[in-house]
Amino acid sequence: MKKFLVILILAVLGFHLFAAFSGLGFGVTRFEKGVKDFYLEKTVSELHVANTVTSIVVNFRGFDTLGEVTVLFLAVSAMGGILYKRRHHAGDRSVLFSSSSIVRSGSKLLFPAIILLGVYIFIHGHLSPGGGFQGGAIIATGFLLMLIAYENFSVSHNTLSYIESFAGIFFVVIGLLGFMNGGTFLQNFLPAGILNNLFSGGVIGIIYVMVGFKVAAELTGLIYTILHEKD
Amino acid sequence: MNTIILIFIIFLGGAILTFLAGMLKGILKEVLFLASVFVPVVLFFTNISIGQTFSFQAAGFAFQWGITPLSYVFALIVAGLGLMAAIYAVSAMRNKDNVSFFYFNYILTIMSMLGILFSRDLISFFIFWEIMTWSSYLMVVYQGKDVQTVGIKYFIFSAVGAYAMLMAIVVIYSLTGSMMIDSLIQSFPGFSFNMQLLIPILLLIGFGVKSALMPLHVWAPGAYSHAPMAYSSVFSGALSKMGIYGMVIVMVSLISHIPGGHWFREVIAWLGGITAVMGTLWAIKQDDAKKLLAYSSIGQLGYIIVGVGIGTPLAMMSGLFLAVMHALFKGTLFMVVGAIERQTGTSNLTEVTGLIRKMPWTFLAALFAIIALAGIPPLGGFISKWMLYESLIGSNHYLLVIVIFFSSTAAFLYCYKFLFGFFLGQEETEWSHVKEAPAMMVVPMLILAVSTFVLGVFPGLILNPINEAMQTLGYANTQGHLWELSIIFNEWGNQIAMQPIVYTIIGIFLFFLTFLTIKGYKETRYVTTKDISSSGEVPKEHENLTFSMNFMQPFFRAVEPLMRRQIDKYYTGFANGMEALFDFTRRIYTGNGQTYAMYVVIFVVLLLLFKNIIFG
Amino acid sequence: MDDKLFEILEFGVYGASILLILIGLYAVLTKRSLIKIVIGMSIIDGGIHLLLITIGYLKGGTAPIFSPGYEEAAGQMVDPVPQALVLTAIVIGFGVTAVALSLIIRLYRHHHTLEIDEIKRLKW
Amino acid sequence: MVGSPVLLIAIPLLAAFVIPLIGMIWKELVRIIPGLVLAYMLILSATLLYYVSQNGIIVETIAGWQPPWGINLVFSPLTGFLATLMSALGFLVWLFSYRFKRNVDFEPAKKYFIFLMLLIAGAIGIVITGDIFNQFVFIEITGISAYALTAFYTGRNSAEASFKYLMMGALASSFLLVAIAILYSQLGTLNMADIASKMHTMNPTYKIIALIFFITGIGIEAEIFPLNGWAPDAYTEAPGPVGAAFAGIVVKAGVYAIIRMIFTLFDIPSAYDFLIVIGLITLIVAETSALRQEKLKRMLAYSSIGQMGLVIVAFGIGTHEGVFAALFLMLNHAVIKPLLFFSGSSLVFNSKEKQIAEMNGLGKRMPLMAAFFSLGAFAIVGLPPFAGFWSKLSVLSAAANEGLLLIIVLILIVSVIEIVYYFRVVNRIFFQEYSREKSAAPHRPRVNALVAMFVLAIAILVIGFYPDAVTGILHNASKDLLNTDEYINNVLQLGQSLTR
Repeated sequence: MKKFLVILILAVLGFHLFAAFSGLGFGVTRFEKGVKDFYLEKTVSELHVANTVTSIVVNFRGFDTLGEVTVLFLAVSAMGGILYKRRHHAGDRSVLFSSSSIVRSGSKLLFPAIILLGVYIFIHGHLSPGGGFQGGAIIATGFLLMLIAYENFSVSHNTLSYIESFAGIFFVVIGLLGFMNGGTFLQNFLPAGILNNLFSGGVIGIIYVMVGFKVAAELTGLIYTILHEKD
Repeated sequence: MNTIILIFIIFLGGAILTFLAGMLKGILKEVLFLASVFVPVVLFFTNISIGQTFSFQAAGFAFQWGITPLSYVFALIVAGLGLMAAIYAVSAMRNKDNVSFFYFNYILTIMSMLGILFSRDLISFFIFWEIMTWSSYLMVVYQGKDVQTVGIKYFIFSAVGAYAMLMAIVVIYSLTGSMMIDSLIQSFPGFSFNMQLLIPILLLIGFGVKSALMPLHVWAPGAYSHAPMAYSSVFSGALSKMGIYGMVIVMVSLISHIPGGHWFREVIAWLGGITAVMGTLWAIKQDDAKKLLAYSSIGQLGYIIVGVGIGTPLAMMSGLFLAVMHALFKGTLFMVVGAIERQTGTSNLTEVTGLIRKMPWTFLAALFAIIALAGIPPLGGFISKWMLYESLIGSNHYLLVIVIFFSSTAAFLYCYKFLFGFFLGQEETEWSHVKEAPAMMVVPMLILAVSTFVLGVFPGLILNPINEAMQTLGYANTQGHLWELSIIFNEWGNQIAMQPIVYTIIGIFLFFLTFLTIKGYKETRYVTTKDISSSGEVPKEHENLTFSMNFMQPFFRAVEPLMRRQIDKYYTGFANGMEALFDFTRRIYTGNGQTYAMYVVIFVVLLLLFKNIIFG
Repeated sequence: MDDKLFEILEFGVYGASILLILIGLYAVLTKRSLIKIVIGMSIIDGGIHLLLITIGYLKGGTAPIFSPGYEEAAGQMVDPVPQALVLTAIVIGFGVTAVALSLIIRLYRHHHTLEIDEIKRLKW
Repeated sequence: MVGSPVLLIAIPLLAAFVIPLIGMIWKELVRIIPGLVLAYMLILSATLLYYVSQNGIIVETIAGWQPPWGINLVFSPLTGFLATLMSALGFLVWLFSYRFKRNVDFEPAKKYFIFLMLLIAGAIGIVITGDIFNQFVFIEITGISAYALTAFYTGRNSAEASFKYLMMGALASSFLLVAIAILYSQLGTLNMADIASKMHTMNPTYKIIALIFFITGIGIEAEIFPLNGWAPDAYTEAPGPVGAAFAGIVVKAGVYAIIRMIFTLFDIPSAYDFLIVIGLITLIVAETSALRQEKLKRMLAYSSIGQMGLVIVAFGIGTHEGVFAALFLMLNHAVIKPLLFFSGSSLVFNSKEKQIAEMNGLGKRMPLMAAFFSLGAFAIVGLPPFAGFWSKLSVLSAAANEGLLLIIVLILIVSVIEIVYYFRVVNRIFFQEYSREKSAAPHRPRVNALVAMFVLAIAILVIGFYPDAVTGILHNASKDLLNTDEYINNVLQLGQSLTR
């Protein structure tokens, strides 16, 4: 009965949503002069950043990214806070995997490669698809792999929180430096460099590296917290 | 500094200082309390003249304070009774908990009542009205009895009244763009008929609650009897008159401008008449003196409302005069009950007997007040009632006269019960230790009691200010022929002829009093209350056999149909029904997160379905 | 790309993303397990992200990344803004999911059940 | 110039990242730094508000890109007023909760203060940002800190409340994203001023659908009736000061977001009527639900929802007086409700169940707390001469000026209900006997908590006796909200240029 009702309601909702969105059209230009044209123009001419998405994420809408990083930071802290228990023995796993030697050796082999890939991705965030979030997530998967493969593999919680904090501080401080040098928060105060070079885009690359570190540390910490959760 | 603002600053500062002084030991708080009532009252009588105003702006509204002849009459009540009851209270409240809290609220009440009378604009009127409401509410619950029923009931009714008034005020503001009472009166005839009807009705609901008009009176018995008696005298004597004050303005300045609005007056007058009858009947039935006085207050306020409602010059004058008199005698009576309760520990008429020799001065005060209440010459109550009858007959309200006359006669029964129950009858050994109340309690009572006498003999003392007030209300000036308004003065003679009559009556009265007293002393035979073996029944030990038990049994058998329906029950039923309903509505919040999510989705879907209707 | 195919694609992409949203909502509204509800929320997020990306699509457009020699190709690129928004939204959705899962762990500790019907001590 | 609006966001975020590091050096700093940051925010926003009232709106660009392209912050009389209010209240909440529970461990305490600071920063961000997607991000920051704060106590049902809140919050963000998607697809911009200036070109159907999704999304934060299921639970289970922050800060931000949408972004006149209707329903349902509550905080929660309903009604009137009244109500509610939460949570501090019945006779044991609570109760039901009266009066007169008599009647009836349940509690506190078994054990609040309550109580009295202290600011703010064209012009032409 309840399910019928739900399906009925959702059908109405779906109908309206579909009617609205199919009316919007697909793959057409709908507006005369949107902000995207400006972004596409300026990213090449002023910022000298090849990846427009990166330039939007880090520079044009960098404030969003600062908020986003904060959300992630908050989520990790909230997780720690919610799962906090007074007697907390470091090193006790709630889930113990018995992994075969293939997995162990394999992950040992793969781990440096994964880390390298992640670092590559966030360093080249402004040149190619990818960026800090993606790179950070990849690095965290490397740590996840190691945590699964080795029961006694542990990461220092303090180190993680150092990285997390310093990366965050660095982000805000770069923003404030821009505030002091150029007049606005997160202003690009470094020379833009040459398009498609590694050292281009001013602070964009630096910020994305910081984001990469931060995301990596936070996601690893998150996995670590959940793995050590015990009833 | 302007005296008007000075008065209020002294009141407010005095209230706070008294409250703070309550943390210290010693009599500092008493001294501060008396000072902060006394000083502004003296300032009021010496430095305030009618017509003096004080204006200022706040929150985008214009405020104006000043006294008019009408409010001066009521201010006399407030200031006089307030001062007397304050002196009484210091002694009556000694050794009680939280006295400073009592003092604080007392001062605030007096301040707010004067504030109401000073207000020439509706906003400050409402502000003071509300301060009066909550400070009196805190007094009602002060003793901590039946707080959740009596206290809440009082506050709900007050709030309903106040909010009705607030609605009228904002409507007036939207119509006239001004908050001044004067501008309301000026522009009222130009309003549309609906508004002309709506505004007075809303205002009358507000004033009717405070003056215990019939369907809105149910809070009164509990509230009057639960407040400390020192406060009840002000509560019943002065605070309820604020409702009358507002009603006078509404009846005279607004309702008379409604085309064909005379039936409106009839309705109010009839409501007042019914209030008078029912209040009186219920008063007779009470065994607790506090309740008795509370119901009696309702009844007396009914008379006043009849007078104000009829609105002929004589009726209006009688109403205002009765308002003053009621403040005096009801103030005295509440003080008397307070004194008896303090000395004996109970206020039940069936328990306390024969206090006449223990508390003679209290008895004297009670006697005067009761005589005034019952409307026996030569005290003030007689004159006012006479004028009321005359005005009713003069304006062809014969049916109403019968009603009033019935209630007025019935009032004798409870007057008798009150006086007899407490003071006369057998002296029980239980009460042999009782002593007279302290002088600080007796003196205010006696002053008030004597003033009922003085005003009865020289009614001109108060009729002159009333006359002035009525002139500003638009009644014709009596040009000094005040005495000719009523036949009591002009047919039976003028002022000069009146006084010998009064003196004669006093003389006869005194003669019989002495005669009866002396005779009574001689032939007294002392028996106990249980000595009724002559009737053939031997009473058991626990049976209360005071004569006050089932005092008026036959009478009640006669009027029972009238009293069977109690409006209180309907209100309680309504309130319980609403509570049950509201208890049901909160079950919308089921506690299941999924249900809440469902609400969200349903909300969206409904909006999407009806988007053209809602946002179209 | 021929127009017929493109039309099918249009309905397909919009339909798929809206279907995802509906499936997610269905899970949130009817499934009793807390974990499934969180999964449902993730599915809704996925659908909406897909929807956002779809809006930015331009017929025949390329990724908004400038390669050497194609600096003037801005006209044929898809709208980069929704992509940036989705990037942010994904991270936020991830954060919310993480918090939700930790809350579920806490709830399981207290109630020893994951049934949402049995976890309603706070009501009315 | 002492600073710029962006510091209102940047400094707390910086502090949030710094605190975990500093906590390793000296633990006490973890509690102190958020207070310093909030005090700084208060000073900054107050000075900026003064500057704005003298010189006109500040539009702060970020990353050097002008408004339609970059994200911008708008510090106008309205947003500045709200930001100042929020930071002041945030500071008081911090002051009250500084060592609120002494037995809480370091680790949760550290997080508590970080979350509190970010909650306030997020709410201020919602208010001062000029970009809808940025607003969405700030709503999420506020949301996640709110979930974490709700689940702060491990011993109670707080996880349940938090989970419900989170469920609703997740739905809210989904709906918001749909609305943003529709708006962006039609107008190609995310800047509020730009959207507002282009709104007339948009197809009305899409306009309405976008508005519906916006109202639903933000309505969850603003506690509109069918969407507010989370609110009573969250208020009940969160620590007392957090309840105060929810009532005083988070809801205000939600209401602001709705109002900005309807007043500035969308040109749909019938949305005002919708606001009135939905606000009235919220008001009535919430206040009637509050009548029979057994738990103190839950009662306060419903009362707070009801007050928000009243605010929405007042906004829905749509005239200058209506907006003024609504802002006045928001101000008063932000001053009074925290006082009620503070003193109420101190009164039932030692009780486990936090029942109203446990408050019997506490007036004699904790006279000051009881006095604060009753001051708050008197003020919130609108008794003169306290703060709530003026706002109630202005709401009613705004409604009367538009001839909405039925609304006046409904508001007043609901006010009577409000009086009943508040006075029942006050009666219990003062006029019923204390019993050792049933009543809560008395608790001595710390000096900092007392100071916080004193400040609020004095604010109530000051506004009550001298309303002109605030009406000027409120009039400026309501003018600012109603003048859409000026907002658009100011933002798109950068408004008052910053002199630094």
